[in-house]
Amino acid sequence: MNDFLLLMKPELVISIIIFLLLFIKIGKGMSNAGMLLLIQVLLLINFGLGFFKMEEGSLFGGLYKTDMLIAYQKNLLNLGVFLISLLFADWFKKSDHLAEFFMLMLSSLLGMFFLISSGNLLMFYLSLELASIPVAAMANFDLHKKIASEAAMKMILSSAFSSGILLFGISLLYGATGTISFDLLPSVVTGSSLQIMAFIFLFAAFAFKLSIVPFHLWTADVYQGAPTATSAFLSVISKGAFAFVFITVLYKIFQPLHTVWFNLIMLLSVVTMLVGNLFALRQQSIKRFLAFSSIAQVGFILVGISSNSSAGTAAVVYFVLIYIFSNLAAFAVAGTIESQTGKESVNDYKGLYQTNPFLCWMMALALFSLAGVPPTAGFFGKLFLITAGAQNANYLFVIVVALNLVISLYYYLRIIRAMFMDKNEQPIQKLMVPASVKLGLIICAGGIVLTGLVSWIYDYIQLLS
Amino acid sequence: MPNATYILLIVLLPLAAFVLLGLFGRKYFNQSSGIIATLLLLLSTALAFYTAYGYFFEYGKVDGVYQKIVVFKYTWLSFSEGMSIDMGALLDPITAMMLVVVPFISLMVHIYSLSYLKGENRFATYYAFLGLFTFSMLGLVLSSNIFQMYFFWELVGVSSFLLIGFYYDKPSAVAACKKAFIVTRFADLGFLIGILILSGYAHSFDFITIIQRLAEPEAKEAQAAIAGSFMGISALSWGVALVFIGGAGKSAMFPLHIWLPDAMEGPTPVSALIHAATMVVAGVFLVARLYHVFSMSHPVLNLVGYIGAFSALFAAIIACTQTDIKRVLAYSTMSQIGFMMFALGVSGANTNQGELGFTASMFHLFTHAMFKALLFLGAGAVIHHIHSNEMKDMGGLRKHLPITHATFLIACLAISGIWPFAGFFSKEEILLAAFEHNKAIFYVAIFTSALTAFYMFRLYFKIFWNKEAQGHGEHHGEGGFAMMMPLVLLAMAACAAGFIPFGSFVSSDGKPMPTELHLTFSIAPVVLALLGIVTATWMYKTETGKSAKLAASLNGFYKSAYHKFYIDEIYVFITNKIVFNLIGRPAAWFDKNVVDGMVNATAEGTGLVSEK
Amino acid sequence: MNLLLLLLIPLATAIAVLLIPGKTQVRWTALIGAAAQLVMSLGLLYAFRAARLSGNKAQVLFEQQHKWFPNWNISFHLGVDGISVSMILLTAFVVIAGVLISWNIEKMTKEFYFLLILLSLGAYGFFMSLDLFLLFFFLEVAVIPKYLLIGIWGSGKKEYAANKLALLLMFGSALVLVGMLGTYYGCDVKTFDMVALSNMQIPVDVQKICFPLLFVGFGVFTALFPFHTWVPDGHSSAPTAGSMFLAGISMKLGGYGCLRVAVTLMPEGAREYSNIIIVLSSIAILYGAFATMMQKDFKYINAYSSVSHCGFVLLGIGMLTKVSITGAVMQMVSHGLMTALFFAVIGMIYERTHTREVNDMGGLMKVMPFISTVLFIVGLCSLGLPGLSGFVAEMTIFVGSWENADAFHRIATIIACMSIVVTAVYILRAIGKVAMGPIKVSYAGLTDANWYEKTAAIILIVGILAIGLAPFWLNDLISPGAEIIMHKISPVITGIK
Amino acid sequence: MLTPGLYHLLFISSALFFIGVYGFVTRRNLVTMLMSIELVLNSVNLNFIAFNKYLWPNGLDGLFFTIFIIAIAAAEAAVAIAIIINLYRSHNSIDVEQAEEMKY
Repeated sequence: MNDFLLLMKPELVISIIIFLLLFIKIGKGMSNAGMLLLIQVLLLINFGLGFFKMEEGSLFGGLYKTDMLIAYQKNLLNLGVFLISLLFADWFKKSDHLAEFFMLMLSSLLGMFFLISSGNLLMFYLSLELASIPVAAMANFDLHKKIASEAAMKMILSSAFSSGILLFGISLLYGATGTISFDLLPSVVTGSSLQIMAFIFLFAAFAFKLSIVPFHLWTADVYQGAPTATSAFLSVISKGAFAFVFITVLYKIFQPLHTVWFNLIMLLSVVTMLVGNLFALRQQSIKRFLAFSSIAQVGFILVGISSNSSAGTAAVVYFVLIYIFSNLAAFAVAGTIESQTGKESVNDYKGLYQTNPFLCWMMALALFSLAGVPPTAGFFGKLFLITAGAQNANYLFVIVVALNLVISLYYYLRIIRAMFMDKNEQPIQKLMVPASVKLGLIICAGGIVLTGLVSWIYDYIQLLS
Repeated sequence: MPNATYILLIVLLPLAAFVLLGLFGRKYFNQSSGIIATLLLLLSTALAFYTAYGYFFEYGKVDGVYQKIVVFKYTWLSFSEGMSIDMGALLDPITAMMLVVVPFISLMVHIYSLSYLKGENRFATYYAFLGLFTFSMLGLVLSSNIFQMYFFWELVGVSSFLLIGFYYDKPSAVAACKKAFIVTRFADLGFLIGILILSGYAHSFDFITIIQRLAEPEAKEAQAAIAGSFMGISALSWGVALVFIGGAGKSAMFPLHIWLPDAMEGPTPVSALIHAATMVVAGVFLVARLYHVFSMSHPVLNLVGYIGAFSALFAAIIACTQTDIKRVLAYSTMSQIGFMMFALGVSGANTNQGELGFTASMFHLFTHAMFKALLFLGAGAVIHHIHSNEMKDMGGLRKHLPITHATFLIACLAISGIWPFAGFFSKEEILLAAFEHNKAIFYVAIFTSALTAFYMFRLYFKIFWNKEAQGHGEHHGEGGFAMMMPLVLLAMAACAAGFIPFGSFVSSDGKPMPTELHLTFSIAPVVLALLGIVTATWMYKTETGKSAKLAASLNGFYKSAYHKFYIDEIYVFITNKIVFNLIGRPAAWFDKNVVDGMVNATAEGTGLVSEK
Repeated sequence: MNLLLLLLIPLATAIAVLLIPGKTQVRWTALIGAAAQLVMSLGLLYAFRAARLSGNKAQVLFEQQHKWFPNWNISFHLGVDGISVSMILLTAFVVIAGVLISWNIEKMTKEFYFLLILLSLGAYGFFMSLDLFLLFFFLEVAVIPKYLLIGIWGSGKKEYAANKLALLLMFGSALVLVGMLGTYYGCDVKTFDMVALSNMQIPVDVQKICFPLLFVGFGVFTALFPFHTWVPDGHSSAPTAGSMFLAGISMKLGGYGCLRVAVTLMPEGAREYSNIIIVLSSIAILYGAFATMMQKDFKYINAYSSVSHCGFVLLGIGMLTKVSITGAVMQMVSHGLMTALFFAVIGMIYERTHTREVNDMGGLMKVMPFISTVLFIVGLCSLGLPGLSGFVAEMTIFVGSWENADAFHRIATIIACMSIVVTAVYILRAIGKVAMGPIKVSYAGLTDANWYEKTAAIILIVGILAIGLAPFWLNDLISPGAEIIMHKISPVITGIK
Repeated sequence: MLTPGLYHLLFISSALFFIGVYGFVTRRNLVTMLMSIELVLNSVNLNFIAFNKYLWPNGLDGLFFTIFIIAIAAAEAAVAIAIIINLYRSHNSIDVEQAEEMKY
């Protein structure tokens, strides 16, 4: 029983929070601001609790597994959710269904926790659905917005469709091996053609979830249409979780098929990067822009994954940590501006620096981190991904990846240019940035600067993986 | 032994004047700056004379041979074992001789300018520049290291640039100073590559070492230098030829002479100092310094001779047609330096004994400095008086400027080579050396010599006789003591310098060189010179139409000589049409459109792909 | 001497600049920081010389190594040799001059100084790093401030120029990255530590692939033909201090990287490709000079001349002799000081005349004697006048290059020598048009330099003269460093012969 | 009478899967698309059952999996229908072609 409490602590805490919110909502309710503050405090506590007693073990006959790295990954996701609660305060406060939104988001988070911890394909599937379905509802949260419902529709359909494909893959795998346990699978995966086919179906499903080209088409629409908080959650938390579990699946279950997926991932990483970068070049909507940028970032994550080593795992986890800070900050700025002015086009950002220097610096920091420019942490994150990936790769691959860094810099600079350099007769007026958003942005900024320079964070991750 | 501190002071005092006046002159002592600079230079000159005296009469001679003494040497920049730029002082006869010439002329010019540039706005700046020039020139002649010489060579060039462009708001002055700098810079390129070649074989930059290693036919370095060849010409020849190009540029030898006439845009005392007496002979000095190495390559020595002779004749012809008095003097300078050059070129058949040509060349350098400075300063007095350079504004000035007139006449006689003036002695020696070694050059030289007498007296008569120029009454007099004293001193030098037994001091091998007069040989040149003078008297003493008739009868030739044989136009064509239009513009275009275009195309291509 | 101080001072200054309100206070803070940095650099020079004189023959001095990403064998490894010391000095000189010259920036003063100091931080770090990763980190740190400096405070086609600069430089560093990773994985012992790498033999086939990557990568920074096109646009669009930093410091990062990383670590590669380097740099030298002749914009003149001058740096490196490498480093220092001063002067003139077209100016000597004199000095330095730093550097390169006795190297040397004439042509043309000649009526009321402009100019002139008049100290500083590099290369070269 | 073997079932399930995929890709009506997804899920169900029964009769993995899939499919459909209804409210259509507010 003790084991149970201890090992499943993250999931239990989240569940408790969900129920707490539910009771409050059912009860007499609270003011939006009070509710938000409560949620923020709860999530902070949740985040803090995550660091207690990170242990290794398994439950339910191997259905649920955890270890130090997994606990750490959950902490990262906790951190991300906590930051979201801070960063989008502006939008939350205006929302009618604050508690519901968080209930959905935390449910999805819960799903992700189970996803990361799953030791069995059934568990994997269940948690995957738990992680995905609430997001669709979150996407439709701005009920009156046309594009929101479109986004939600695309989200749910593509999610369901990819689940179908995933399940088909799983069923084939089951048929070929007779087991759905992660522990048993590696010993029976031999590389028969049926297994490879199963793998390809599984891979396609992951590609959907991670928006790897050519399964990325839903991403931009969903990001643009959904409320910014949802897009942020989708692009950071859910990407991170899926990346983690992707590593587990590839490294553990499909290790025998290494040669198959290695080349595939190399190819797709380059294609994903290129497509993400090239499409990002010409986006006018800042959210679409961030969508394509996150597609490109996934390309980089794939580079790290391709290394097939603990260094790769560490680099990906590290990158996700940095990505949480950077991308959330970028979304937060976009979200704050959107929620106060409704503007979300790159052109609207022209001359922003004259009126909102703080937001601009934060955005710049975030974008530089995304672009991988030192001294921001993004530099280290990208560099370690590439270094890890270069281990087995040839020069051409590394050169293409490195050149993609240059292209990506170009479009990040576009935003910087609009904010800092372009002249605008009527820039967005001076915005009131709520304290919690400010706090969140400063935490992000601190994270962006320090995560890279302070090397023990990476050392610790490397130690875990 | 010579005192190193003194020698250092000789060089550093003018530098001190430059720094002091350059930094603080305009603010703190504008009008007194001339006095300060002059006093500093006076001290420097005294030390220089003392050093020269000491060298010639006390410690310079060992066993009857003048030694090359390295007084001091500081490593300035060390490249590798043996290869280093040293800042040092090398004393030998030619250096000691230059130690007399340079500070003396400079001092005269300093004194002269006190009056000549009085009231000038940038008086202090002027003296600062003079200080810089004197410093560089002294550094040049004292150089113990070929790179040190290059160092000061360039400094001399730039101070000349600054002084020519002293009247910086005059477009012609700006153009002239740029031209002077760029043309000499072009020649310096040859010098630099020459240095690299020679030092590359000698494995040293030190003059003494280079001469030891390259002028000794048995030395392995010299053999390597002779053996190494490029386009069929030995490396040694390439090296000295390139060095000679450097010298030719500075000394305004054909075809690198085009800057010299234009350089007359500078203040006249500057022309006297730089473009007559000191800087322009740096090329001759350079060849003399490396004389033994030049001797190893006869083709180059012949080249030196022919170029010198041609320049002498060429300049003399042009000088006959010019109407700007300073330009006449400029071409005469070029012509005289041509004499010095070919004197060096015709000698050098062997290195074992003293060469008459070498001594003669140095002797002519010495005497020429005196009377050419005198001529320029005299011309300066004239210009100061009537505010024009043009002959047509002059005439009959002998009554107004008696001292100037007398000294000018002395100088004219000296340059024409009339006994007993200085030019006679040195020119005789040059002609004799040419006669002994190369008859062709001798005939050119003797003709040029006559021509010299002709154009100098043309100048003289046009200024001081001929018609009465209009409205002299209101002009001030001769410009006072400060202007007259240098004239008189220089005139005395021009009279007396010829009697110095020059050969016993300066010779190519350090041993005394007998230089007695060959009276029978002297007859022809003197008679020819007199013929020139008489012709000039006949044509120009009074205002007659004879000169115009003569010019008309030689129409085409006269015209082209008047236009300096269109050399300038050729240069303009080369720079504008070829360098600018065929190289510069395409390079700029290529960069803007092709190289940069590729970069932009890459960017645009990426953009296009993203637009699908 | 703790090298960390050299990083902490700019860092502290940058933070202070961000926190302090008020423009005047910001300026003074930046100035004090830059001055402290200059004092530190001079102290470093002194300490370095003292250590060398006391017989310390270690390759690098004042070494310190801290754990930093030990899993990748990265460490925070700092240390200096003579070459680095001279580059650090250069940086300190240019930074303080840059801070002074920007005294009258009114638009976003705080941000401006912050970026300037960040840029200098990158440069200091770059020159001190003994770890490839750290070096790369600092290399990239210096890129974005440049972008912003040009984009925000620049003039003309500033956005285009800023983009071009950032992208080309990033392209360069991408190549460096690939070369770096190739080296990392190509060696038996996986490490980024440059001392360790230079003590081991990097496999020849790795060198042959990685050397061009690294060299071209760094070469982009130092205007390697044909990747130099960011130079003219970038420099001419940047604000004065930006151009000073760009040409004075930033271009030197590339040269230093080529030398310290590419050549030192990969002698085989250097030998293999030295002829190509020589050809490219000779082209850059002469072609840059000819292209300069045709420019009419004052900043373009200096920018193209930078291409030409930086060609000398690469030529010196490509010639692979001790003297030429010494000369290359000298040229970096000299050109850094000189071009910074040149841009400063151009900035001063532009402030007053509001034009950069040389044809529109004239006779400024009359109203701005100080500025014009500085223009003369810097112009003469640029064309290699003795007594100023350019002469020393160029001559050292020529002499060093001439040590290679074969026709190819000699012809390349002669081609490089020819540039001194072309340089004279364009410099005199510019000076003649700007400072000399009759003055325009509209310029008659202009004023001469202010105290801060004067101070900035004098600081840089002192540097130029210190090298030009007494080059031996710089030579003593650089030459042993070059010797160590040659020590690695020589066996390779002689082994082939 | 022919007893259905594994291959028959697999054939049917594969057919269902591809019909579902085809439908999802070609149909423009959102409800139809949802139905297509259900087809895919059911093909998977069939697969699991078949594999469990014919190949791995010792465990109940496939069976359990099937049950869960059915349950979750229902949940998914509920959310999807809710969203589609919402879409219908704002667009007055359930045709995907009409849902194109967002453009590249």
